[in-house]
Amino acid sequence: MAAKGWIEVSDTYCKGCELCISACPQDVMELNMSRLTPKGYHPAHTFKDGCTGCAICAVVCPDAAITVYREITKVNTPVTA
Amino acid sequence: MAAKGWIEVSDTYCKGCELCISACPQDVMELNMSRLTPKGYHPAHTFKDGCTGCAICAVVCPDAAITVYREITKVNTPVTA
Amino acid sequence: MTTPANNLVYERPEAFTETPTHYCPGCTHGVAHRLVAEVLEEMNITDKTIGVAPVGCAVFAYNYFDVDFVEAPHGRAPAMATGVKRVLPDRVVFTYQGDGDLASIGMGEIVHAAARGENLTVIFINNANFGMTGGQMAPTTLPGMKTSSSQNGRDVETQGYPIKVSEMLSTLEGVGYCVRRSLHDPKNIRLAKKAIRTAFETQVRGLGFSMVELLSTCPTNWGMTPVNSLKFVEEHMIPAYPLGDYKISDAIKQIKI
Amino acid sequence: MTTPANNLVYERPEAFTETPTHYCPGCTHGVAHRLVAEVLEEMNITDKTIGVAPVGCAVFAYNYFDVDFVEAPHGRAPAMATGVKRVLPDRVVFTYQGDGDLASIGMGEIVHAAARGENLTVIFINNANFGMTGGQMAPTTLPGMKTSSSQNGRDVETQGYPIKVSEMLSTLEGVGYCVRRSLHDPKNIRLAKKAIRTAFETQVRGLGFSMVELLSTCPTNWGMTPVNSLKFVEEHMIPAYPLGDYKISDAIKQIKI
Amino acid sequence: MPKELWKGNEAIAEAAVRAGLEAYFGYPITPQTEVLEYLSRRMPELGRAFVQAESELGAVNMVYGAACTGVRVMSSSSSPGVSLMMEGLSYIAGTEVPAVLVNVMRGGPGLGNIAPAQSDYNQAVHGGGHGDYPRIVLAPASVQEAIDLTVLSFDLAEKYRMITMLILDGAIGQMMEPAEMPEMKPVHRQDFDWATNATMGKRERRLLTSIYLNPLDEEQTNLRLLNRWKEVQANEVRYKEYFIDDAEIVIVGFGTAGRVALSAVRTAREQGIKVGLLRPITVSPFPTERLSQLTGQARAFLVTEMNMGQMLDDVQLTVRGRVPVEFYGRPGGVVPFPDEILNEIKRINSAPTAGHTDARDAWLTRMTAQV
Amino acid sequence: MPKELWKGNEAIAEAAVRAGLEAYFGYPITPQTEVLEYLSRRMPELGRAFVQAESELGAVNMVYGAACTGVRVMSSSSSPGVSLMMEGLSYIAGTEVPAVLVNVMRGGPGLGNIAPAQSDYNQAVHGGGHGDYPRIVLAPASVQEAIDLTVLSFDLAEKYRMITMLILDGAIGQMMEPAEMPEMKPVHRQDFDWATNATMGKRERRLLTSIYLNPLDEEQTNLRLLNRWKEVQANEVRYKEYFIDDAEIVIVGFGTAGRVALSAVRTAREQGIKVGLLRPITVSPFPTERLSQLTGQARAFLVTEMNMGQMLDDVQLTVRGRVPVEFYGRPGGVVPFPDEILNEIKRINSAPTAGHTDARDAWLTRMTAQV
Amino acid sequence: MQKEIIIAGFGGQGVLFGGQVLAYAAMDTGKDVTWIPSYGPEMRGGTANCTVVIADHEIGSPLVKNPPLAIALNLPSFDKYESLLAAGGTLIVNQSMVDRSAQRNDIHVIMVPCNEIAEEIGDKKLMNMVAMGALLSALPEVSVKDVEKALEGHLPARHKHLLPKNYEALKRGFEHAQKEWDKVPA
Amino acid sequence: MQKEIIIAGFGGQGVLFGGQVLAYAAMDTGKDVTWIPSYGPEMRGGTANCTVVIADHEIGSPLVKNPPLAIALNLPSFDKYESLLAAGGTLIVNQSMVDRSAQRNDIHVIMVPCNEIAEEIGDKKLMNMVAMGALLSALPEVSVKDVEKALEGHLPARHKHLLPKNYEALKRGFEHAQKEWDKVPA
Ligand SMILES: Cc1ncc(C[n+]2csc(CCOP(=O)(O)OP(=O)(O)O)c2C)c(N)n1
Ligand SMILES: Cc1ncc(C[n+]2csc(CCOP(=O)(O)OP(=O)(O)O)c2C)c(N)n1
Ligand code: SF4
Ligand code: SF4
Ligand code: SF4
Ligand code: SF4
Ligand code: SF4
Ligand code: SF4
Ligand SMILES: [Mg+2]
Ligand SMILES: [Mg+2]
Repeated sequence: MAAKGWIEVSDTYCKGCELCISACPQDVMELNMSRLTPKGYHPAHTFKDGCTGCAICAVVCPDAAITVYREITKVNTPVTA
Repeated sequence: MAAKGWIEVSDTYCKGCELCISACPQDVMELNMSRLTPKGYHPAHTFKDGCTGCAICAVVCPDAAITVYREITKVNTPVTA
Repeated sequence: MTTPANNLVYERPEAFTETPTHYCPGCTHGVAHRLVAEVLEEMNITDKTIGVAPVGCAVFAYNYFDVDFVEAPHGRAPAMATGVKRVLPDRVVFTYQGDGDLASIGMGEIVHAAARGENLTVIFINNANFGMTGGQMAPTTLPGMKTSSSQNGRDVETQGYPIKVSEMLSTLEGVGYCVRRSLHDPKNIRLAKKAIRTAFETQVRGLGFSMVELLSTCPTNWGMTPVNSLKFVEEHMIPAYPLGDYKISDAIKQIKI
Repeated sequence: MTTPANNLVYERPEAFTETPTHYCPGCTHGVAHRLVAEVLEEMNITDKTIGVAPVGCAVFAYNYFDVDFVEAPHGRAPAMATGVKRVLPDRVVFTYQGDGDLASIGMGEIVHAAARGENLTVIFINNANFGMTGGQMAPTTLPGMKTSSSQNGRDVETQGYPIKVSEMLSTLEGVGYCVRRSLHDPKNIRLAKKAIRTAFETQVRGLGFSMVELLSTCPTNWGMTPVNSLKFVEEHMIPAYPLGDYKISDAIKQIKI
Repeated sequence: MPKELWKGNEAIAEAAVRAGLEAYFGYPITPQTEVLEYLSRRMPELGRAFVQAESELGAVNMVYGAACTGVRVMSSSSSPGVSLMMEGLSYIAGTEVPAVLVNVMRGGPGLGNIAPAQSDYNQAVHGGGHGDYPRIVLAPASVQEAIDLTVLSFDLAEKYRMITMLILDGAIGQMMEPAEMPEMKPVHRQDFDWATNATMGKRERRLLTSIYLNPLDEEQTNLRLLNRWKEVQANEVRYKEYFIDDAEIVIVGFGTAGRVALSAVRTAREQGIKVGLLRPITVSPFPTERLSQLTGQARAFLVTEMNMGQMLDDVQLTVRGRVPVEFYGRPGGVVPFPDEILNEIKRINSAPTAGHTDARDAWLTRMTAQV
Repeated sequence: MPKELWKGNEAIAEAAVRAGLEAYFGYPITPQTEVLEYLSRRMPELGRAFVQAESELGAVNMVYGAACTGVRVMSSSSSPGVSLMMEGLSYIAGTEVPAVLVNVMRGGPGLGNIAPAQSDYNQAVHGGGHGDYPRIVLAPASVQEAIDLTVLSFDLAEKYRMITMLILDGAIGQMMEPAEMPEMKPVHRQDFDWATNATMGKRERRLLTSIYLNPLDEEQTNLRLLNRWKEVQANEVRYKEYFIDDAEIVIVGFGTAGRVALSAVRTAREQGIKVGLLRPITVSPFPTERLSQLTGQARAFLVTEMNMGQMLDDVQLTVRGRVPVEFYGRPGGVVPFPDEILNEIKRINSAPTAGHTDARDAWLTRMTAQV
Repeated sequence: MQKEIIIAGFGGQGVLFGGQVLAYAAMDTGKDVTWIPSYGPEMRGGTANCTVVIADHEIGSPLVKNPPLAIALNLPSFDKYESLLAAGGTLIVNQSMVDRSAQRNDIHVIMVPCNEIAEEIGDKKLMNMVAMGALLSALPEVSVKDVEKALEGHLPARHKHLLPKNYEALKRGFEHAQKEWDKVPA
Repeated sequence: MQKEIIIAGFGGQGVLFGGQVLAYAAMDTGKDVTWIPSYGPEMRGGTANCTVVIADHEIGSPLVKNPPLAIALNLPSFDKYESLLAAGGTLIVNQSMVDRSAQRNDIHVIMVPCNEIAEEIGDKKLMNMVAMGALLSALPEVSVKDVEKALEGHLPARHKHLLPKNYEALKRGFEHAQKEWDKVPA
């Protein structure tokens, strides 16, 4: 099963350019037409489940607006230095 | 027999740089140490026979100081256009 | 939503300030900025870096990086960077320049900084036009491309041919590292970042002049959506400006990142 | 000595004025001048030629050719020539520039004239120093070569590497013809003349930017006799600046001279 | 021709075309870019030369080259770009070829901003390039004037073989006003006896250069230029007066600062203050004579500029302490509003100044206190 | 230190080194080249930065970059080269970083010649780059003064965060005179609180820029610079006087023109003429106050320059018509001989002028008649 | 006579063109007029405005600090020009884009739901013409007819087919404003 | 006291260095002094000259139109400075390079066969020092000893071995000039 992830899109930075949306391999993103950022843009958000936390959206975001998280599946894996 | 030629070195232009002298394949040139041009240079001249009129001296002369002539051996050769 | 730190996959680099950029939505100037910030942070050189901003849309670059910055006259960033680096050789100095800045008015300065092998890193944004002044033709504008000063499309007969800057600079011995990358998709963005990293490593190791040319978009002046702009890069810019490594000196080839 | 005209093998070209040059004895600027004059005369274009003189030892070039001449600011001859040629496209316009003029201060102008494919002919005299101002280092000064501003020999680490101008400009699409020749012996002088001829033919036929780089001497500032200067060209300049055809567009390859 | 709404920058471009412009060389810079953009379309359409140069340095030298052939040629830029042209301008002046340059000034120094300013007055009129050389400098205050002066600038440049500069601020470049274009003149290439356009086998060769190795020759050239300048001073002074007849306070201001002052003058007149406006159109040659006359009539002058007092010196040089000269300036890209100037008028009107030695100092003190 | 014979250009170079010059960027041009050549050897020897730039444009921007780090940095050039630096100078001024620039002036305009001239006075003092910005300009008249003012220029530049220019003519650059060098100072990098030398993790980041998008901010910057200039005017005026105490005729001349005038003054004094010399050392700030005082004492001024009357305007601006001002200039690279100035002194002494409105006009008429 | 008008809104709302049409209308009826935009990079994605001055004499300043008339097409413009308007002046506000009412009571604030009206006409872009119509209710020197003629004369050919809708928008804006005026206590 | 001296000749004749030695000698004896060359491209293969001014006060002009003292090492310099010399002045002429005699009789012209004397000493290049010696006969403010010391102090180290010959050249020039002076009618 694919990893489960989630993202946060910052209202301060997002300009609704849609680059993340078109890049997301899981097609789980869209502009949130019901909200406006303080600058007046419709920000991106995930509108359905399926985010894998692959961070591709963050890689393409020109405004470093996205923070990506992933559920930790293996806990307590010892970290080798 | 090699063609017979001769050169004229202009006092107005010659600066005694010796480039012609070192280039002349017949080694017939030298600076004329007994003469000074109006600018104060010893000009080049041919000091002995043997000039073939090959014009190599003129090709290397930086001051376009040399005029080259060659004896015409075949006269009345019809010129084809 | 509680988010244990080790859940974090990606976050805004710390080398960035908190100022939102003034770039148009979707403009890949922002991507280039982010990559530079990530590299500075990863290499742990933020503290000793001095940036040189151009005149162009990136004129305010100095607002976004958490490093000292100076702002050069249009095209003169490489000269200004030379001045900085020569007196502070242990600092990391980079210029960030557009194609009008670097390839038009600043051609003399970039060629000579490269020829001198100045230990600088140049981030060169090729977006095929003068973005800031409203989209005039740049030396890198594609043949036939319409801009506000080539309104019927660039006519190479009267307006000249595009300059392939990376290819040109790579003829210079002082250049250690010179490559062209693109910002049009995630894969290429990752490659671009690696190149930027290598460029800064080149500088840190004193291996000469390094430059990364980045194919970038200008949705506003190209009159396209951001998404279509990326397609334009892929379909039209890359064929004209092939991606690749134009010069990597032997010493730099050894660098493992 | 009576000399029937048909005995004549060589005489001073008519495209020359009667003014003796101000060049130092043995300086091959004079040879380059003579070749240009011969070509103008042979092509019968003296009447419609306009020359653009540089700032450098050739600043007085305008005194020696029997053609209209203008005198450009240091390094700006290609821009000035562009101005002339664009309003008088049926005239023949050439610049005559030294390596300080063309490759140092004038780098921006030459690259862009070439990139635009301006229909101009550039005669580029590479004598590895700034002759006129007393022999300072030029971008073309050889590594290790002593000049008045590289008194311990050019140190490539701090003073940069020589720029190979022909190689560099040949990366530009607008360039039709770009070759390097030398003036150090009769054979090479003849080849140089042929190249100059081809360059002007390129212009006359509207085939784009043409440039002939000529390796030349500066006996005065090199501190050598004229004859030894030629040897220096052969032994040191040519290995650093290989003679050759760097770019000849297909259309130009067809030209038969 | 009927009036049309023209944007200042585009009006200048079209006016130049109609005056017979044969070649334009320029580089984009706000707030001038519309000149270049307009001509990038218009010139090729007419088969005339247009090149977007690699830089202002390239542009000015292309202008120089084309000017040597005797055609009508122009460039345009804004402050930082014009600074890059200084060497070229000095060469053009030294070579005595005619050329037209438009500077749509913006806030400075350095990169500054793109807002309207008049702070390149000194560069245009006094300093600028190296060496002594005169130049004609015209300062339009409206779109119509921009058109008319563009046409005039070519005539003057050719008549006196001299650089003619138009200095305007971004406001005039960007604004639209109703204006009348001159008729389209056919291009008429004059056969100047100095132009290097190739002998074509018909004449002796010509040289155009600014080098005079012998200082005595250079001195002669300098004097020749200055003598020619005297002619310009005698023949070409232009200015416009408003409400001057009975004015006791005379405002001197050019370009936008001048027209803003006009609004203030109107209001002041409504309030019964005898104030008038002298608006120099040629800032070089400066209307010295007229100003000198007014020194007999006015009891105070007020110089208004969008800088820190540049034309001010020229006014003071003329007035020579005979009447108080006051100054009001807004530097850095700020356009004064009429009420600010009105306040100055009132101040001067109600408390006549003792006549400080330095109007700039007094203004600076007031400004510094204020902001 | 004992006196040595120093060539002006080399003396400036060595003086800069001893004042702690950390970086030099320049481009060869006669008659300044010895500065560059000297430093090309000397700076690397000391482990300091030297770059022969690709051009003056490159050089001024390298200076700009180094100046931003807070080190002592300098460039030098001659007239055409300095014209190419105008954009950069305006940026440096707008960024308020200290930098020193030497202009060894030559005959102009254009390529002109390489003979000594003073025709870049206006460029240095008034016009030059775009925008309003003050700058300090020093004019040495001897090799010793060139040394002393070079050292001073770094101090002033740093104190006021301002461009300091030395303007001298080729004669002073090329001549040798006995002079004393200052002690070699160890390089002392000051820790300016504005310098962009990387945070090194110890402080907040810094920006240095000349952009002020909001005109009101730019205006504030302009006013700040002008207020700082007032301090310079109050503290830094320097001049030298000769035979002034009882002088009825006062010559005003700087640099070589000043020292040539001194010879003439000596001879005139021998002939019983009460003439003195005021030689401005800071031409910007100009010794306005002293000159104003002298207006009470002198019955005429004679301005001597190697140009067509540039400082003349500053003198006239100060004298404000209270006493006649006369002018004698030799432009184009001609250095006047003392007897020419002596003749002027005699002319003024014997037939006191009525005080023309324009001294330049009167001079031009005389010169034109003469040659 | 001299009247100054500022039109302000987002870039893309037709602010500059609206001002030009007004300028043309004034010019065509023989008046002197100036139109001046805010310009430069701050326009990028931000707000735009232009100032139109109409007079029957040579116009001095093309800029005005406290205009007697203004159109605010969005909230930031409403915020800015409500405070700058000259006392007694009239501010036309695009009610569709603001969520507050007027704060000053020494000026006339006319609220017009420009977007809604334009959408009713069938072209969202005509919102600027609706506002213009409303403005004319406070600018007797220029009539709706004058502006219609200006549109006819200066609309680019490819947009000529939109003329009727433009007229409609002007009319609807004017009428809406008239009604608002009627509500204003005399 | 102020004395001005011009030294002129071909480039390569040691004109500039000769002037510098004189300047050093004057400086080392506590006088004020200036030395100024002609400079620039016109030097290329052409003539060179320098002006030395010696005074016991701050020197004004470093250039002089009509010098009281001059050395002409070649014919063009003789031509030029014979006419420019101040009346009553002294011109030292390198007789070896001129083929005419003096034309003015209001100046003293001292002919010195500098080349021949230098060649006798064994170094053609010392020709300038021969002329310098001759000049000193007309410049009481600077003695031969002073110049000798200046040479010792300022000749580059690698040339120090030439000092004796330099002294010899100075002496021979001075003596030759003395003899010429004796011929001059009082
Ligand atoms: C000397 C000078 N010339 C022109 C300008 C105007 N100018 C500002 S940015 C720019 C072009 C920017 O284009 P580019 O470098 O490609 O950057 P982009 O905006 O496309 O990122 C120009 C011409 C200027 N500021 N200074
Ligand atoms: C703007 C400017 N900078 C510098 C100079 C001084 N200058 C004159 S010629 C020259 C260099 C000439 O070298 P090059 O072009 O190689 O010609 P060469 O004399 O060697 O033939 C320089 C630096 C100048 N005249 N103008
Ligand atoms: S890429 Fe970034 S800025 Fe663009 S829509 Fe997505 S989150 Fe917003
Ligand atoms: S992390 Fe990956 S899957 Fe999740 S939204 Fe971003 S691109 Fe889509
Ligand atoms: S023509 Fe040939 S053989 Fe005769 S002198 Fe010249 S080089 Fe020698
Ligand atoms: S090459 Fe020419 S200039 Fe040189 S010596 Fe021979 S003839 Fe004379
Ligand atoms: S104008 Fe173009 S390059 Fe500039 S910020 Fe906008 S999209 Fe980016
Ligand atoms: S200095 Fe050099 S390049 Fe110039 S003329 Fe002399 S030898 Fe030739
Ligand atoms: Mg770009
Ligand atoms: Mg060279």
